[in-house]
Amino acid sequence: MRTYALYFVSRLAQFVLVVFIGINVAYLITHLTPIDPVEQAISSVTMFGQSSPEMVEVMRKALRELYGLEGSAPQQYVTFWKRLATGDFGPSLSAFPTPVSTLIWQALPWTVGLLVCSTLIAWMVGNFLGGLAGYYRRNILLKALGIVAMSLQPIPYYIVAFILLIVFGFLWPVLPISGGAEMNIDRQGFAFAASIIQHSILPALSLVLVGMGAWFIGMRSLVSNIVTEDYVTYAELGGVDRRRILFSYVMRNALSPQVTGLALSLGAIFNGAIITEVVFGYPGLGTLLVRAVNAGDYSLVLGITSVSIIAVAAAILVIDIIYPLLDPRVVQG
Amino acid sequence: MLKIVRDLFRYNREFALGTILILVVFGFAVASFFSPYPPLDSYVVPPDVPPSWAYPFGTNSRGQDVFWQLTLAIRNSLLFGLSVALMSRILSLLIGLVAGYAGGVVDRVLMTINDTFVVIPLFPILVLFFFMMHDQMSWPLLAIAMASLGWPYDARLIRSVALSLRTREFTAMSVFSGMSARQILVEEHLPYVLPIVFSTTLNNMNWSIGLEVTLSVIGFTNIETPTIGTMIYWANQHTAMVAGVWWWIVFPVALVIMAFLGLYLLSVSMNEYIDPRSRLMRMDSKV
Amino acid sequence: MTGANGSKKVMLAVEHLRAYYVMRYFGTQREVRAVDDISLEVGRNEIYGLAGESSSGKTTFVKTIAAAIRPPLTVVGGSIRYSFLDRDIYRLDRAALSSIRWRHLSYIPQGSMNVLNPVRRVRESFNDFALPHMGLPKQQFSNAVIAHLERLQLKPSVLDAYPHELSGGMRQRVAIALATVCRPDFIIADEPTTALDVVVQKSVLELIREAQREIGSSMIFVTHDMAVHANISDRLGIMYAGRLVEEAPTAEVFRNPKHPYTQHLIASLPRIGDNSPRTALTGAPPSMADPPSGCRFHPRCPLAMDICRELAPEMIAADPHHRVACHAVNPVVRPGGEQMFAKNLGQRSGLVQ
Amino acid sequence: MRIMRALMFIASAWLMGQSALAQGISNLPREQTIIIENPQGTITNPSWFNIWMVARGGNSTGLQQLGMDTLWYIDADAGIDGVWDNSLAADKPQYNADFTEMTVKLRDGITWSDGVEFTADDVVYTVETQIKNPSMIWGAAFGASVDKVTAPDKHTVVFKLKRPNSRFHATFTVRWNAAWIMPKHIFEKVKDPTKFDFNPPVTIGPYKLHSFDPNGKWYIWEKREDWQHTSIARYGEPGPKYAAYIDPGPPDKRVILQLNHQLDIIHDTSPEGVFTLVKQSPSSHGWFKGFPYAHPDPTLPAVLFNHQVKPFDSPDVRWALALLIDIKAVSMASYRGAATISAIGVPPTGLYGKYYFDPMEDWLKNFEIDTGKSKYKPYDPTVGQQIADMLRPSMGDQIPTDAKAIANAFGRGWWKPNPEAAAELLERAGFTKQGDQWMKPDGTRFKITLLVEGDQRPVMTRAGTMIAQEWRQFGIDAQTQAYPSDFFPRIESGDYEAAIGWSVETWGGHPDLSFFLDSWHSEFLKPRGERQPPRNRQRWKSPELDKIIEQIRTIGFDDPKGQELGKEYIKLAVREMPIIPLMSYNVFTMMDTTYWTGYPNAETDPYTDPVPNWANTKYMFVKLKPAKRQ
Repeated sequence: MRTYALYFVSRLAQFVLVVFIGINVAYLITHLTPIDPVEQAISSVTMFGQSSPEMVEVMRKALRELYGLEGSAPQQYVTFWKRLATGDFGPSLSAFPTPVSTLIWQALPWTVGLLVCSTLIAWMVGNFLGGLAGYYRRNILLKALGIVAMSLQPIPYYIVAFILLIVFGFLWPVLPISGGAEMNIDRQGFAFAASIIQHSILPALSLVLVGMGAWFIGMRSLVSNIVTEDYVTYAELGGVDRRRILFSYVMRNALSPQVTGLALSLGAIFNGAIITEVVFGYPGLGTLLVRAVNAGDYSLVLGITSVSIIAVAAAILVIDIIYPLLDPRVVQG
Repeated sequence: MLKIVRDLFRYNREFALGTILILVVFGFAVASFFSPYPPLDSYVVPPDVPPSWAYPFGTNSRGQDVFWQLTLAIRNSLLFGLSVALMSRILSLLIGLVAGYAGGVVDRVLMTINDTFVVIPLFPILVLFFFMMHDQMSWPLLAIAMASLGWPYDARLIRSVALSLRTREFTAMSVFSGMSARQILVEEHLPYVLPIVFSTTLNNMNWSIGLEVTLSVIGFTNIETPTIGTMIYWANQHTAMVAGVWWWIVFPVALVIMAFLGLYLLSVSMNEYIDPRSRLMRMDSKV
Repeated sequence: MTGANGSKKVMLAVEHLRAYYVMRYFGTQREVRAVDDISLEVGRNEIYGLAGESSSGKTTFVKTIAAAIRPPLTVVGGSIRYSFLDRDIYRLDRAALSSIRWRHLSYIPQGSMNVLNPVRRVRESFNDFALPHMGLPKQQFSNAVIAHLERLQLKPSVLDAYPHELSGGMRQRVAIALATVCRPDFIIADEPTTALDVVVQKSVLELIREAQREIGSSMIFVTHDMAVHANISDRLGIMYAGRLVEEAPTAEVFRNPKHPYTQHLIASLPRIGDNSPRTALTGAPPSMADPPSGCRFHPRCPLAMDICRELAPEMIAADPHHRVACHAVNPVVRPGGEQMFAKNLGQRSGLVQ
Repeated sequence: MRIMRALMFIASAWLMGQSALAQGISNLPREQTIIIENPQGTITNPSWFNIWMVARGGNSTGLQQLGMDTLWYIDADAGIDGVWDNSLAADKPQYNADFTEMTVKLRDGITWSDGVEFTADDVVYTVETQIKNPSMIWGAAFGASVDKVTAPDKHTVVFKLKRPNSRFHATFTVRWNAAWIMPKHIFEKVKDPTKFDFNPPVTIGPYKLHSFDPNGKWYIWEKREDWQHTSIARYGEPGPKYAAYIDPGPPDKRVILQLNHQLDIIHDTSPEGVFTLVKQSPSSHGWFKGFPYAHPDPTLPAVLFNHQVKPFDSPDVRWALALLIDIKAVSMASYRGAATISAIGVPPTGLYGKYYFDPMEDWLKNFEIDTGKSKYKPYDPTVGQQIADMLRPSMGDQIPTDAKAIANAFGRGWWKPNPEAAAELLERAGFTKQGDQWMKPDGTRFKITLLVEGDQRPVMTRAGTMIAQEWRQFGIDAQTQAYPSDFFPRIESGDYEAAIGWSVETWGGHPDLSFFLDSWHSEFLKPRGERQPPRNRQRWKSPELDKIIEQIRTIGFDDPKGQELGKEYIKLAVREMPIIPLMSYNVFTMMDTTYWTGYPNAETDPYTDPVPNWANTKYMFVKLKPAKRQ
């Protein structure tokens, strides 16, 4: 138990460190931007409508006050961390005075839903098929699958998403290519769920296709190594049921590195989700981020970046913490 | 050396296919030097002409020859990938070797930083970077930014090799013979990790080209430099797909997929050559 | 070929077994002749020891007779007959093989960390290995396992441990218990004591002996350690470079080794009160991918003759229970009619006092 | 087996998609619903309806088109009943003699969507509240000009102004938008009107909010049962029972949606997308039935120069750069020919052909530039005709042949490319040519960085790319640079040399130019390094111009002298070339007649600007009729 506590503490320290460094990088970069949200706001008014020069001056002063952009740089930094400690990122500048956290909460369920489902599907299906392919190396179907996985694996999310968009949105337009659910649908009940699933097929598929390839290949090579391990040979000599060997001996042992792999690649998977959202106009953090960047809303940009860093780091922390259940050796090592 | 390449080519299908793909892609890049048109000019040929003998890949809605535009784009993309890969290799080599050789506190500190970089989601950071730089966002700057984010995975790999080298006898010998740490790292350890560096270079190129395409397509790079990403960007701006100018999209996408596949296959076969264990696996499957 | 223990019932008869590693890579085909023309028999209730340096082909031989043959290992020729089988074991299909395992043929592995699934508790290993073969309801099976463990003086609590929580000796004992719980007819023990320290080794050996006597099974016991063989084996076969070079009852081998290689092995054993320097063999064991012509020992043999380079010697029974493959021991009739005898071998080689 | 089941699941999901069709609206009768693109895209702050706060929520989500109303509207095109429309006001504004007081009579019988009557108090409240809160959109404008606002009776409002202002009513006159009237009975209940989200909005327009997407992708409005108590009722009942303003995604997705008849009005897309629509969907049409389809908005995209950066302070240099532009190539590159070109400083849209272009034509033909070495007449009146001729082989019947139709669609003349004259002008400005390259008077290379907006405004970006290319071919080191998100603030900060943007916007239907011109007075000019208030983005300083502006200030809005002064401005701008006018801002608004008919069009019924983010599009709703369904 003491060893587990030690392990837990070291993981927690890593989590805190990652979050701290990450958010500081994000803070630094957002505060170096030349974009002035006040000018952005004024520009949005004067772009179409009337604009007397005197009025702009007055408005500029008023907005500066309203946005609370006064104060020295160190003061602002301290305020930021104080606020953050209470889960507050301050008001959004492009959607003033709505708090950034409100906007993020609106978008987060979509991203998390899409991400969790597609990551789990990709991970499970990829590992399962990869495990089979590593164990039954001569199966033609699995070999073919390996070639497909190998060709998909190096292609970036964007290209895969883009091809899916063209194929299923344009050449054979059978799937929705934007939005998270049908418009004006009753936001409860089966129809709503079905609509969400239907709208998430393409974004999820692009994530699954790319992700699955990597898991497939990783698992296949892991399994081909594990097959030569003594305990597998021994189990075979022991006439242990072949399915039992495959699942309880081979796959079960290959799983632990794949779980570690999952933790390590969560950041990359998150990138993929953002890109996919942008391509499919999915209402999540990714589209929110792009809009925030284009609106020069740096408090929103900073909020989204911080949340994504915290979310990814937290997911990794959770995986690390439950990892000893999968592989009892970890805590001792 | 030549024999190895020949044998690889003959008996390793991945290597053969990868080489062919990369040669094709590379051929395109080289062809860009013979382009009859200035790269930035538009309306030099009639717009929207489908592929024909005169314009093998057709012309786009900006009045550019897709073939020649593509040669330039792939050259820039490859160059971009290569510079990111080279710069990040230097970082990962430095950090990996030092961490592995020094061990102890240095190792722990470096690896903690390393692991932090592994888990930070890069895409928002790169978008932030664009947010900061905006119109000063140029090709070399993006390359530097990506290089400074693209090293940690491979630094860890190199460290693990360096760690094993440290315990080997020749390291102890070198220490006794009075070589400095720098000398040992450069003269003794570097040659061992170079093959790994080579194969990770290929993977890193894939990674950086892919990210560049993605950033460009969303408009978060300098759209003036022709790359595969900006080509797709401009095609999207002209709604090429719905306008039926499919050749403006299909050819760049196909070529960049060839590049991705080629680089990937080469790195896989390279790994196999380096790591006898996976070579053994192959024997396994062949018999 | 006549069995060495012709009077007893033969449990395992191996004839002219050849098992090679066949590899094709980068266009060249390579063969490693790990087991090259081996014949031997093991009788009921007998412990047959197999000795030899590492990479002499012992492990490959064991894998082959245990039918743990996976590419690139290939049986090129010969036969392996068990008394409980009507054909060569390596010709059985998976299901048939599975049905004889543990009931008839079981295996004690080399005692390394990795023989038990690291992520499963010991109890689950017993369930996986033995439960399907015992044909008992779960509760009865569990009782049987506990009874068996107690017989071998193991605490039933090991069942709830993970392998990494057990010491090396304990893991080995568990492996022995696991291999014997179904009371198999034939046990293959592959270096079961090698990884253990001497004190533990002794008790583990006793345990094996105990278990073997208790269930009355036959056993092939493989180790490079001659001292262990002296303790446990009834009969001993010596392997060198993929071939059997000598075979005799253990005492006979130690008392009267005939093959120069065996003589070297025996001579290099430490003896109390003997401080004379040990002579080492010159050269290294041969590569089995490219073995020496003729007798594979000839490059290192102090008695090497011309014929040794040309012709591989056959296993010939010099005594009724003692077979040797050496031109120096067994004269060869050449086409020219010349006979050669090795006289006063011991004195000439200076190996045996 | 599991794989098979998964495959079957995916297949069935596809079928589901096929039956439901992509991007549908559920629970609404499609034939009673019009679906319109909201060009603001996804609204970051969807539940914010307080349109009086700066840049908070969406405004072209239907809110300002269907939910808001104010005193007057000026149409960018012909208007249903003339260009001017008294909306909430019963009559035109009444000024006193020295323009220090404006009296407004309001309509009777108008109610808010919650049944409360609209009165003069609402107007007074609107002005007073915003003066108190200068961070509200019109707060500063009211604060600067209004001394006092009173309501002598329920239907009269009197504004006392701080100083003479003959254009004060413009604040309440919709051109795209204007100061919207606030519901006093709602806002007076909240503590801080700047923090009030106004959700759900109480509307005074003919529609009320039905529902909206918490993620900001769509808004659905429903026709008020008491629509007769709104100002538009004078023209009849609005056709659609429901109006959905949606974010359809990037240009190609918009085209796909309209091809599937799931988007009745596209706000804007690429020229290529429009060609596809026209080819594949007989029910889709634009403002012009044929080429160039697009609606010319009364905005004048131009090459803007920063006059505070050398050498762009020199009219010679600016004229030289203008003479290097082949407008035909620019028209092709940007709009694929579907541009309406303009040589002078007003957009060639609405009724401006009649007001300015036709009367100026002779003057332009005779206009001469003197390079010091020789004299040229740079105006080529046939350029519009040439563009039409150029397009005719590929577009055939789509291209009009009638000279007047061509002038309306493609514009009239422009400056003939004249590298010789350009060289002479540059030489006079002290430039020299070394080899292929032009050198500035200080001996360094003549470099121009032309700022463009990138994918925020692709067509303009394409124009800029072409112009830079033409300059390059002449030996000037010109490059475009995309700056997508912060474009106009950057230009107003003065941190640019040249840009493709605009500083001229007009009423479209009304000849008065003060809408943009007043802000060009040098009294508002900021020194270099300080932020220039809109719209003198080129920082042009001209005493002659100041005189014209001052004269305009003293005459009434409808005074015919205004048009004469406007022509004076145009002549001055031609001589000085402060910006190089290019074309009108053509918006490819495409309308699908599958469910609705009665959209405005250039040829037969130009009653309003169809570009759907214009608040003026509310007039379209009373003209829309359900299509006869086969």
